[in-house]
Amino acid sequence: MKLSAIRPIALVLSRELMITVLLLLGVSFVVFIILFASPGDPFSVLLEGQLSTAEAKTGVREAMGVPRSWYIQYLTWLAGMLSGNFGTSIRMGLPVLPEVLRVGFSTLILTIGSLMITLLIAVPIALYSAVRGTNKLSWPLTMSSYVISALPVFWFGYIVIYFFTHELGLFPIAFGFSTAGQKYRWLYQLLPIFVLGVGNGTISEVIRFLRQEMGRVMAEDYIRSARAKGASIWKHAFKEGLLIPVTEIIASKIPFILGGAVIVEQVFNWPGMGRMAWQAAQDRDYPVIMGIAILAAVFVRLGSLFQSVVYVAVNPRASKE
Amino acid sequence: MTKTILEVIDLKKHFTHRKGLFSFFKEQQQSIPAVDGASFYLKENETLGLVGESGCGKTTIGRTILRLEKPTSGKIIFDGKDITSIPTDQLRQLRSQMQMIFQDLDAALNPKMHVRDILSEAITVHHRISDAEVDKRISDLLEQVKLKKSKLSSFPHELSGGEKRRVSVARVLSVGAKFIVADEPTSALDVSIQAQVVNLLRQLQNQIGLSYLFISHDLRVVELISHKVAVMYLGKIVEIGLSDRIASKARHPYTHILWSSLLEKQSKETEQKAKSVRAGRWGVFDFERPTAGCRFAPRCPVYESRGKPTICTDAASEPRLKDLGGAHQVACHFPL
Amino acid sequence: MKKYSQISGEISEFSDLPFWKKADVVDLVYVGYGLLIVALVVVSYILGSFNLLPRDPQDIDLHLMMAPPGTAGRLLGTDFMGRDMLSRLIVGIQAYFLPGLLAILIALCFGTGLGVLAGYRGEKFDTGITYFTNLVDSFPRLVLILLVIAAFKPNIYYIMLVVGLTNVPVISSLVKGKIQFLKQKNFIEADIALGLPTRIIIFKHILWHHCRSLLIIQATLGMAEAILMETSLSYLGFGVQEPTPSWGNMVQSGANYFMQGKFWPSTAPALAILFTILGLHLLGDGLNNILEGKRNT
Amino acid sequence: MRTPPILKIEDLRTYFYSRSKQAFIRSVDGVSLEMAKGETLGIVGESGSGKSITALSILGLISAGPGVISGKIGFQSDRIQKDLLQDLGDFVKLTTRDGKIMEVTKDVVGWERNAERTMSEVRGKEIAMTFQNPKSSFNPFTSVGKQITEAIRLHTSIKTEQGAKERALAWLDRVKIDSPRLRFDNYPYGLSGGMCQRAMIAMALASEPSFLIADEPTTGLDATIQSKIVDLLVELKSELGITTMLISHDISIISRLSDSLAVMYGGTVFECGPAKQILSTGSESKHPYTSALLTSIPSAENIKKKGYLQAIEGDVLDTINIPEGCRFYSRCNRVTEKIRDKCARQEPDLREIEKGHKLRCWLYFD
Repeated sequence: MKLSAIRPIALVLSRELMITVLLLLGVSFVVFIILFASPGDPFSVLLEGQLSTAEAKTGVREAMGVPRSWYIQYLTWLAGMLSGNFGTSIRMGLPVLPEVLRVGFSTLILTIGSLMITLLIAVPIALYSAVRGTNKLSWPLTMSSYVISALPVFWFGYIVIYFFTHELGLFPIAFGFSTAGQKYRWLYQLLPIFVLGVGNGTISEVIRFLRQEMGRVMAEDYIRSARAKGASIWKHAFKEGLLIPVTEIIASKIPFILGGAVIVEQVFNWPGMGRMAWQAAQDRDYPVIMGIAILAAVFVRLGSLFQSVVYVAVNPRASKE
Repeated sequence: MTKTILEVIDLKKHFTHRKGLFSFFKEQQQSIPAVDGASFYLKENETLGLVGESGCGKTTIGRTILRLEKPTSGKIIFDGKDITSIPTDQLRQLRSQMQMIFQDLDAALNPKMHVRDILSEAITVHHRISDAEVDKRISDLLEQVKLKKSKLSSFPHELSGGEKRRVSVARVLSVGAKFIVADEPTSALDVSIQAQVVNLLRQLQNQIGLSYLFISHDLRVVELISHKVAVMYLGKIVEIGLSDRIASKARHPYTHILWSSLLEKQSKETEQKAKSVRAGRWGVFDFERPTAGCRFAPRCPVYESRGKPTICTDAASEPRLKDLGGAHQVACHFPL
Repeated sequence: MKKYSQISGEISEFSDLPFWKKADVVDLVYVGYGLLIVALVVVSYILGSFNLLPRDPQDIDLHLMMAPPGTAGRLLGTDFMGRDMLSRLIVGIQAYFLPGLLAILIALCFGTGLGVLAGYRGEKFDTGITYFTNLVDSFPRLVLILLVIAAFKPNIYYIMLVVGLTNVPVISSLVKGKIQFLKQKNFIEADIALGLPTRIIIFKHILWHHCRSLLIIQATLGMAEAILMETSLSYLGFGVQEPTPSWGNMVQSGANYFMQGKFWPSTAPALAILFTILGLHLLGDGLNNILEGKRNT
Repeated sequence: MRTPPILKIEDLRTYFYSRSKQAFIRSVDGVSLEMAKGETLGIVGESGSGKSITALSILGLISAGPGVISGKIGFQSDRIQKDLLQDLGDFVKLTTRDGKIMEVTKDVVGWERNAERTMSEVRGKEIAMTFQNPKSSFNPFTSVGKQITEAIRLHTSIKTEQGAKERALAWLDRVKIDSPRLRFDNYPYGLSGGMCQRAMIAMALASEPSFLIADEPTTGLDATIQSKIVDLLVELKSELGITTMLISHDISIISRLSDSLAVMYGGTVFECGPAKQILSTGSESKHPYTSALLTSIPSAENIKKKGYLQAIEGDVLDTINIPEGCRFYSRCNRVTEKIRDKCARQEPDLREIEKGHKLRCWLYFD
């Protein structure tokens, strides 16, 4: 990468960052509108039993800044959010941001890990069938990838837990971090990553997309002229045939994997963002669910930012536009 | 006296290229002058050839005349009516008289429809007629374009190049077109099929009295088929005249170079003689930003040999089409 | 070892063999299996809605708890409360069938509408529509739904409304891509030059001829998406509550008995989910290969 | 004495398979050609005549369908001497029925591996090739210069990056690209069609091959650029004297460049011999197809008289159901009564009617 290529990348990066900021603004607006338009009063759930008198209720609502017109509320909420104050969780009474970040980090590990596993499975299969074409071995491979991606992930999780606790007797029956000092703690970390990596339902799609891209690139003219030149095809085909499709898949599959994470965290009661979101949905705990939705959107946008950076770095034409 | 079917006055078409998501904020619109003031006329039952290198805007002129692209300025008068900015529903009525043959063989043929449906849809688009009449009309069309009846029930991808071109010509005739813009109709075809299509177009012209705007970069075919030829360079018409006058006694340096580069005219011995005219920085053909004044100046051997006269390159004295008599116009300060 | 053989005698001029002759065997198997599953689901839905069930899914039979399949005339055995597994599975389809159709309908209508707008009208709407599609894509689907659940405590139809909306970007970008491909081959310009009215161009030429197979494929994949979403939600306890059966909560309640070595109550609904979604995926991909993809002359 | 042939193709057959019609597409159906050292052979033919497929078969770049199924390609240069289709027979089994190949069983993977082994020291080093659409024949992700240095370091004695860059710049200058240093770092999309074609010629010649195949070097370029490229090829031919196989559908380009000429139609060679003799308007002994091709190009007197072109009726032969008898019979206008049934039923073979001038038409036999 010569120095002269840095400037166009910075240009495109700034454009992508601006788009990302705009999109996150849109996300916050959508989140706010959904909660603002909700029929029930957000606090009726919490305040049912405890504060019967009307003034007390208005007092609490005042603190939450509910009565003013909606767009002022939105702006104050947005301003608060930008300054790091995501409001306080109704159930836990703790400020939302530190909680969500702590939990968000462990979900990030889960997501990245499972993404790696999906790619570890999908890329070899796609490479094999792109090179060998359809023969007797590639049929069972594709069929098993279909079956795996149709697997309901929560059932698969239970089976895996059962297998590890009963057959191998590795873990105690009760799960969660509380089992400190356990001998196989690191293995315990890997389990949900493995389950989500295999069971997030995208493997067959990833394989089909990668094989399709590789097949297309193999038929390109410049690959034929590389062969005519006696140069190695893989060196020429790597960028467009493998690097760009893989980054594209990563960026487009992150939302699906985050969705799957909610379920896997529930199965393994892994203290992640998904589990907290589930809890918040149960208790209609608004600030928490809003914080999580925004953080999830940030993850997704980071993924697509990463993809466009790689695309521009590799493809000189894009940086000139 | 034959009536002029089409007249184009100072037609301009600039494409605005918008930069990404924020262009309408920053108004950073870079406009590329694809067609920069072209004016010519076309008589009935006549063919006007339009030649020039790729990227000189000849296809854009054809599409703008048919209002497939919105003209930036200038006037288009078709059959006496000014159609530059008439609303689309009135335009749709006129469409039946002016039609286009596209360069891509598959352009007009929907791959999911049989040839019979393609033709019947074209026939019934402007006026409802009974099925019996449609069949009769289809068989007439097949006669005109000399296509076997058995081809009616096949799909476009089963046809050969020549047959595809014949179906697109039949489709154009079925609407009752009088004026046809033919955009490189022969360039995607083989030599022997090309000859058949050229003959077909000329027979139709004699039988039905069609008039063509024949766009091509194949000079030999244009010379054969057209009565008058217009030569374009970077969006401007630099010379118009009768086709044999243009070929033999070209008055614009660019036209002369175009025709002299026709290979078979140059047998090996006469190669040296032609070398002199093509001196100058001719080797490189690059779309440098068009300088003011005559756009051909940076590559014009006459401009070099006359010691780069300033008249050629200052904006005020940009060469306009001057009539040299005998319906021959040229836009150059020093015609050959 | 590959064998190529030519049939003797005259080779037919027309190559339009019916598409099932042209497609390779694998795709035919995919589509066959997919259609079988779809037929099974539709029939069971009809049976369920008219209550023509082998047994009443609600009646509890305590001394027949978690019986393996085939005992006492219960084809698929019983769950942990002794209720007949087969009828519960059939009734479980009620939970996602209609909502799924709603999700598909919304996704197809809005997706096609936006796609045609962005593709055909081009510049004016392009930036707006790409912004909207990116915005909707930014939310992980399940998180967005949890948000909606927290706000509205909605029933399954509202949730499927959201699932449908989240499928809109995929369909609109596919339709837009198809239109841009047609524009690049200037099919559309040829129709405009001919004088065809816009509505015929859009509905007949673009949507009917070129986008038909694409929309069918997206419908099947959309249904699979809806099933996965409904079962996950009912697993998380948001969808249909006990005792009305849904495949999701059946798996969840059955899972508690793994420790006692009883797998069947949880595995039966899980297999039902697996085969249904597998069938829909195979149907989608098989149709795609036959109608859209590998077009070898 | 003619120098020993650098390339000798005998009865080359390359088939593809149309699944929808359950039949073979016989793109190259028994082609035999010979090229002497330093000679330029021009191959003329319309689309579907199999000229590009022949070139691709020589370098073994055919990937689809059964591909190359029979024939021998003897290649001899000062460095190596080998048959490029060595032991093809072990991998391919043909069953013919009344003279036509009806079934092919091919061990595709085995043949692929064998072909890679035999071709590894031929592709690029001995035989170089330029392609038709120059802009898409370059890797869009790396600069043009780097792709040329890659070829140099692969096939010449220069292994250092700096040495290869010097050599590449010399070649870019040699093919008259303006400001080679600037163009060296350009990406393919930044160059015009003409310049890409020059760069590709430079890349092909930079690996010092002994045999160059130019597949339609001027198609898709403008008339003025075409004449520049042809001038360049003429200069390189006189200076380097490299044996070249020039493929084009434009007869005027072939006439300016080639010493000998082969006319192909429907996958077979209809006529081959010295270009001057075949293309000169005078000589009468020409294959009906060749003379029809020459007259279907608008010539000077055509244009003067505004007369109709003498076009060949019918369509280009589709190589799936090939008629028995001569392939051009249905479109031929010089069939005499004496040979009509022979033309219709029996395919003529390629016979030498004059010194070095071969022909495939009953008109000129006995």
